[in-house]
Amino acid sequence: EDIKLGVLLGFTGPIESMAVNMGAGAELAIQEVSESGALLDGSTVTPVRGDSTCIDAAAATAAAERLITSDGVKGIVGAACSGVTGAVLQNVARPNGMVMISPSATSPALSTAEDDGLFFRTPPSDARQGVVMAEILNEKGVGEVALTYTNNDYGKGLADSFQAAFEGLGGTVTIVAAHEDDKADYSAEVGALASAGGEVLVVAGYADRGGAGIVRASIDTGAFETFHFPDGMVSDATVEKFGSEVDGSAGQLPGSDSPGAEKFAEVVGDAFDPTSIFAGESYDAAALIMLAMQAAGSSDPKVYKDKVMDVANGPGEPILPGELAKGLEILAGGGEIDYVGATAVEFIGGGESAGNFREVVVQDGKFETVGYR
Amino acid sequence: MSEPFLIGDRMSGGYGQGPNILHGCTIAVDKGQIAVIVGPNGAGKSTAMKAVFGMLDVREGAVRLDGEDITALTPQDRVGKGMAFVPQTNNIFTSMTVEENLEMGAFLREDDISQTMAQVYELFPILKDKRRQAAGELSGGQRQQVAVGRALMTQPTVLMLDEPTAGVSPIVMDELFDRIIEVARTGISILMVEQNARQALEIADKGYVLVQGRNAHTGTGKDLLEDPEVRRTFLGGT
Amino acid sequence: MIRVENLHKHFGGFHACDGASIEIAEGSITGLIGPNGAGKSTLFNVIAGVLPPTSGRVFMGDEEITGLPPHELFHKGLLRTFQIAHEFSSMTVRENLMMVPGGQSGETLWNTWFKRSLIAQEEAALRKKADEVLEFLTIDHLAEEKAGNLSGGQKKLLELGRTMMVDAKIVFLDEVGAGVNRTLLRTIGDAIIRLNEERGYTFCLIEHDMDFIGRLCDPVICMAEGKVLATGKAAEIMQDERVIEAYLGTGLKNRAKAGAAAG
Amino acid sequence: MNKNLLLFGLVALLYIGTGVLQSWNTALAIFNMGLISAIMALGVNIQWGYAGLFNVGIMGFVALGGLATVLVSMPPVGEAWAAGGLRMIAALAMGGATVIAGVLTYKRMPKGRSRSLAVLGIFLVGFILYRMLFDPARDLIEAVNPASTGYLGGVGLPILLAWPLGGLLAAGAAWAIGKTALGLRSDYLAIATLGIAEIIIAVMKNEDWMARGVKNVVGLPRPVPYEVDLQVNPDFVANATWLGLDPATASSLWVKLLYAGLFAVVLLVLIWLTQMALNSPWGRMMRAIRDNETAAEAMGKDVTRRHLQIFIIGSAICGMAGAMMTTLDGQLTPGTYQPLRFTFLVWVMVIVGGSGNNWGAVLGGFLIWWLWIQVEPIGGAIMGLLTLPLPEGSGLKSHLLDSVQHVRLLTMGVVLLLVLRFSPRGLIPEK
Amino acid sequence: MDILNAFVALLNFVIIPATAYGSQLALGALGVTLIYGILRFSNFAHGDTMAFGAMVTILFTWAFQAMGLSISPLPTALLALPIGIAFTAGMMLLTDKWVYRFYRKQKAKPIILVMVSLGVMFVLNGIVRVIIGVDEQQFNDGERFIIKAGDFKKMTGLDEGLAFKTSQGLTIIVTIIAVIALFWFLNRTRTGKSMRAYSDNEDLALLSGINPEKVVRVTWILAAILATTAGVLYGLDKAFKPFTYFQLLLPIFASAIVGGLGNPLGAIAGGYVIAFSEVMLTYAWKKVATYVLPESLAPDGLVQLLSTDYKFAVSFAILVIVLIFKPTGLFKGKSV
Ligand SMILES: Nc1ncnc2c1ncn2[C@@H]1O[C@H](COP(=O)(O)OP(=O)(O)OP(=O)(O)O)[C@@H](O)[C@H]1O
Ligand SMILES: Nc1ncnc2c1ncn2[C@@H]1O[C@H](COP(=O)(O)OP(=O)(O)OP(=O)(O)O)[C@@H](O)[C@H]1O
Ligand SMILES: [Mg+2]
Ligand SMILES: [Mg+2]
Repeated sequence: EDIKLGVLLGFTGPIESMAVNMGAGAELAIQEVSESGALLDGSTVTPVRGDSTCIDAAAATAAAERLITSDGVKGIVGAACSGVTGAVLQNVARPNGMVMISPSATSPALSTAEDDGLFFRTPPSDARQGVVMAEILNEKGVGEVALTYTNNDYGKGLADSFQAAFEGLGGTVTIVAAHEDDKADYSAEVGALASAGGEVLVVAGYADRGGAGIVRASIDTGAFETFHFPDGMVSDATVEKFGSEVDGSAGQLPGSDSPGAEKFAEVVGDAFDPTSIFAGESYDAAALIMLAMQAAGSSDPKVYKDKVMDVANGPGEPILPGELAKGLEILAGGGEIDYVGATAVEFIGGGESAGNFREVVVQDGKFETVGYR
Repeated sequence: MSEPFLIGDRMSGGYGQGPNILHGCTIAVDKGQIAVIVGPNGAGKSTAMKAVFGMLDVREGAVRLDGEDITALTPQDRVGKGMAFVPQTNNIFTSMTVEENLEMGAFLREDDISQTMAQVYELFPILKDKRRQAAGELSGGQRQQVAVGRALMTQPTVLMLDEPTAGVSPIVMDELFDRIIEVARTGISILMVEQNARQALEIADKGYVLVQGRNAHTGTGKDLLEDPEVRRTFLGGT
Repeated sequence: MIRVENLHKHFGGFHACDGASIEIAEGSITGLIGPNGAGKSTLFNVIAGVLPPTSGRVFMGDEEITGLPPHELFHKGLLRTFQIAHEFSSMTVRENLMMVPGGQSGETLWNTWFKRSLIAQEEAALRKKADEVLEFLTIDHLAEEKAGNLSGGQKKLLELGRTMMVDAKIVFLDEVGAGVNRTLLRTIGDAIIRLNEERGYTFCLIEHDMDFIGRLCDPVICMAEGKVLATGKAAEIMQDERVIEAYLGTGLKNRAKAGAAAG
Repeated sequence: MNKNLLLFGLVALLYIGTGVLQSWNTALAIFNMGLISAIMALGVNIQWGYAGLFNVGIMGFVALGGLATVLVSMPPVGEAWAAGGLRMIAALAMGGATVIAGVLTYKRMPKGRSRSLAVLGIFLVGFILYRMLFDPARDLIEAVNPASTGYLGGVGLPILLAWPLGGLLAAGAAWAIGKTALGLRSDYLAIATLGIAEIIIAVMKNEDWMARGVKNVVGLPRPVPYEVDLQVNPDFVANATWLGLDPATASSLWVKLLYAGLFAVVLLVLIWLTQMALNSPWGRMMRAIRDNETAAEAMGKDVTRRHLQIFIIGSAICGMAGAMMTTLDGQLTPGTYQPLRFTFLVWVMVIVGGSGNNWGAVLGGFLIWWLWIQVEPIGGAIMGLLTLPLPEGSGLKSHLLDSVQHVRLLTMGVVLLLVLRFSPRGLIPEK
Repeated sequence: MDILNAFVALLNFVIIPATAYGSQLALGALGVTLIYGILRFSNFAHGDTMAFGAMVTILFTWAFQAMGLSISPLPTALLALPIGIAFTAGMMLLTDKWVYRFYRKQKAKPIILVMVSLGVMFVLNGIVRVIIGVDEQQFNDGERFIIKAGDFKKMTGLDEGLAFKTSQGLTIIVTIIAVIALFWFLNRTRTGKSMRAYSDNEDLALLSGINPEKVVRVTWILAAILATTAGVLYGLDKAFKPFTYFQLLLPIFASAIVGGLGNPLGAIAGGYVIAFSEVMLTYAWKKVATYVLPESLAPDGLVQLLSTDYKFAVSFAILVIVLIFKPTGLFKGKSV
């Protein structure tokens, strides 16, 4: 059988630069499985890309509609961006009984969306990260921060939960300033942030979009020297751009002390940047779909949807990136696996990632892991 | 008799794909002479002028300048050959100043234009006062003066004017006619359409009456003025 | 009928109208002459509500109409034509005329949906009227032509035609004659006189053709440099030294003409 | 007319082809948005084609329509109302009163410095008072379970009511905008409307208390049944099997058909209304105004009022289409409102279809929307063909194939240029 | 001292960034305004033309960097700029030949040309992304700062730093030169006047012997120069990313229009209006107020008129207000 998998990401539009590596990540997993020949008696898997545009719900639903009803995909990696993900889920996936595993839709609102057990996501909800971030800063003894967030569901959700948690711990948020991504200039935001002041600037944005613009302008004008980066900012793009200029800054991103991330980097080689945001999540999303198929012995989404949780969580043999063939074989033999993957996937109720976080600091222009929580 | 300096010979043509407006009409002017075209509204006077200037497809007939067939030339090329034209409408650059309008008239001239400019200002003193003003802000008659001035700046060999005196006051009109005679005396051919037909025919060496795209009457200015039928039907006389 | 009191209109530092006061008597055909740039069109535009005056007041009857927008003036019976023709160029000549009358029931959206037959009736009447006007102006063969394709003079005729579509009280004509064939102009002159006598229209017209002015107008107002220079009967005005100096000139032809018209 | 029928036939073929070659579900999904696009195009055509108003703020009106669906159909959030609802209403009333007082003062007082000062003072004091009431109310409301509510909710009425109300909301906004900005012409009006649309979006994105802002409102009620419900309905399943369809496909086809029916009714009614209006003295008057405002004004037509009228009607239609679209999406996502997609694409529809002609606009809506969706596979196919001669595994080939998504917009551009090349006045030009 | 600190803070966070940003907008708006002024349509492809020009320049900058060419302390990109301009000009002339000329001959309405430029925008958009990708690209080198914030503090002993970047300085200087040059060119030179004449009344321009094709060519070349320069300077100051260049289109148009379309001086005024209104109206005046006011009066809150969420809304609101009082922009622009 030739199984088709939809890769529905924002290839054009605002997150087009992130989507490149996300697509590559998902397709890497697909290729790995396909080449192993271990899936469902030697089935091959082919990716079919669809453009979710990130912002145009109608275009995204149309693309999803095409993937499912015309290309006949058996599962969808996607969508990217919580807004269109919700629309695709309600208008296409649920009616057609299609499994969707999103590698990047982190909005807390999706936790409660009705999904008939079809929707999963590999990154944790932003609500959780906000709490973790507050704890990290609090433990470092930071009492006063300025906060800027990218004005979308990700940024806003994260900012909300962080502010609540941080203030709950006795900290002060001097200012909460939204920024729009990909705009021409961020002087206004930096001006306001600088005026409000704070020991650290928390940048809940993206490394190659508005977040970077804010950091750049902050450093240049001397407004802030230390930053705190949530997952959207912890990527090679940040250190490439700022190097040791942001030494001493810290951050966290989903991840656990499992060797998954390292292994993922190894598997990727230099095909693309393995640390770029949501690339690992995309790999995991694709892998999970195929593993669940194997576990259910069927590529029918209505059947294998119930197996996604099983393969993602223990008990069983931990499976790292590059070991998908091994996982498939164990499953074929009736064994159990605990998929760890690039991002230490662990699903909790509602089909979303439990949220293990890796804490990092910037040293000598590089992100160094300092712990996990 | 040798051929006139400029002749639109048995021209037929119309706008775009539309029907013919001109039906074999002939218009000519000799060196240093003044030819005047008169006729009812919509007769095709302006169309004939445009045909001579190449702004219209001449489907039959030919336009010849100094013996050379220029039917196929673009208006630009005709400007290069020393022809100048003042259209009936849209005949100034409204967003440019009066002085710039005049300068654009002399666009192709390489020599010093200040003297000609001075002459134009002398002819139309009001323009001198308004030379830094945008031409679009002028009164109707003043615009007309700018348009004629612009054409004079060209120092052409043939000057074509479509109703140059429409809307100008009597005093200026007299000046203008005087000036046209003067210009003609320097050897420039003048072809003009006029509704102030009596004055115009008085100074004309040659007159054409066009009706429905055809030559209805042709003769010297005097002949036409004296022709009672022409007087009654076209010149508003009684 | 119309009274303009001490009107000033300044463009930047330039005083296009500089304290002009005129009066147009009901039932008259008043002529307005003056050199180019005297401020005649500006005066018209202020009266017609196109330009706001810098200062001064305009009355229609006893009612002050200073600064009223043109469409309100239209409904008060004040119509005007433009010196530079303002036709609706992408519409046919007939449509140009048919759109003029105000208060057509078909101009209300509701009626266009639910009162089709009423509209059809009105349209038929309008069409007839428009065709009569076109015939009068000798451009009936152009009824279906796009107005933008008319010749310069034909556009002028169309301008005039529009004023004939409704019952006006006062009509301002800004150089209807410029570019119009003199024979036709005579006919237009006759029409103006007829409208004046039969329908009681008041006219105010700007013209540079002294024959025309002399034949139609009484009184004649001469403006210069934004002020009224002289007022009086056509013949008097044309003999007035100041008018001759500023406007008519001493060119033989005009002298002769002015004399002929006066005589 | 024959040529026009042919064109409609060709576009119909595009959709049918999609149905046959891809799937009927895809075709219908595109068709439904095509219907909505056609309505939007109709709204824009009224403004531009009839009156020459260059409105580039369509996005804002569409978004307002979307907002209406939330306000109409979502259940009220009791806790949030209890927390700060009344206070919020007081704040809004305060804001409204300030604006009215300011405008009235401006109109009543004679021109001069004292007027400027008075107006400025009123706005300043009003703004401070407003913020004093508003800020705490907002904080209270937004604090109520921010991850899933944090807003006041709607009034819980059937969502179909949101369509006319969306139109009304857009009409109200258009009235306010028209009153201030319609004095502007051409590109100046364009940028003003564009700016106002951005302001509307900014408000919708940032005022979480109203409709959750960028956090989106999901799970809007529907006017049609849910597919999953149909799939478990034995009658429906029986009917589907009788037709030889599997229940999942049948259910989503059926739902789409129901939507299509609803949308088509709206579109047809609108077409009838607009056609009647256009072919009447009203339409003639609008054309005259578009042609030459000065002359129309001198002929007794109240240009300002007519412009306002048409601006409101066109915007209301766009607002209605926006409400329909949000209903179809099932969620309000303020982040999706981008000028390129919601303003310029609609403009492309109108111009390619033929401005000034309602049928043209409708045709443009269907055609361009189909393209917008289908350029993705088309672009991919083209790229595949182009790279065919390149050696397998060459760097250039893989680079090009990786960039295939960007060929989407490129294809769109090329097709747009081609269509405009062969019918520069639009496919069905104005007569 | 406190006054000085307040002033420096204001300078550092408001005046310098806004001036630089305003200049960037102005430079872009100049191109838009030029095309509008001469060819009479709003060119939506301008943002992507900037991206195209910047892309070519970047590719050559990288080549030069690899070859070791440099003009330190100035960025190498300046060396590659002429090449970028040449390519862009060539591209635009070709576009004109293949696309725009047809509609010009037809005397198509401006709105058609606007839609056509939208089509060109899509195509350029695709080309740029296919060639250089969608990622952000860095290509600046040379000395980044004229004054660094830290150095300034040390030098003056003030609490507040002042930073002035080379790219900011370059942008401001280039913009001023460009505006003056363009203004002079259009109003004083023969070619410039013929271009204005052409835009005013095409038929009459023909009658004056002006060659329309030449006018159009010159216009596109000038637009290419402006677009490429604007694109490169913006990229040097911030970073190059195709999507951002598309987003730039909006503020650029806003600048050109609020200044008055077709007028170079308007473009620069518009750029500053937009930039300053964005930066000033959402600025939190707390810091400045704390310096200036006596301690007892120092504010608790941020003293911010509106939060930065409303940055664009505010700048657009300003724009609308300006237009209400000056319906064709600050400098009496054209309108078709
Ligand atoms: N918008 C404007 N800006 C500046 N000056 C203007 C403007 N409009 C008119 N003027 C000036 O006002 C003066 C009066 O113009 P107006 O059009 O009223 O003259 P007119 O008496 O009608 O002349 P004509 O007989 O030539 O039509 C002219 O000198 C003209 O240059
Ligand atoms: N651009 C055009 N397209 C189509 N027909 C036109 C166009 N311009 C003029 N015509 C028609 O051609 C005929 C002759 O027009 P033309 O302008 O030559 O008249 P004219 O003799 O100059 O009249 P006038 O004295 O009124 O200026 C008219 O019937 C007019 O309707
Ligand atoms: Mg003529
Ligand atoms: Mg006048």
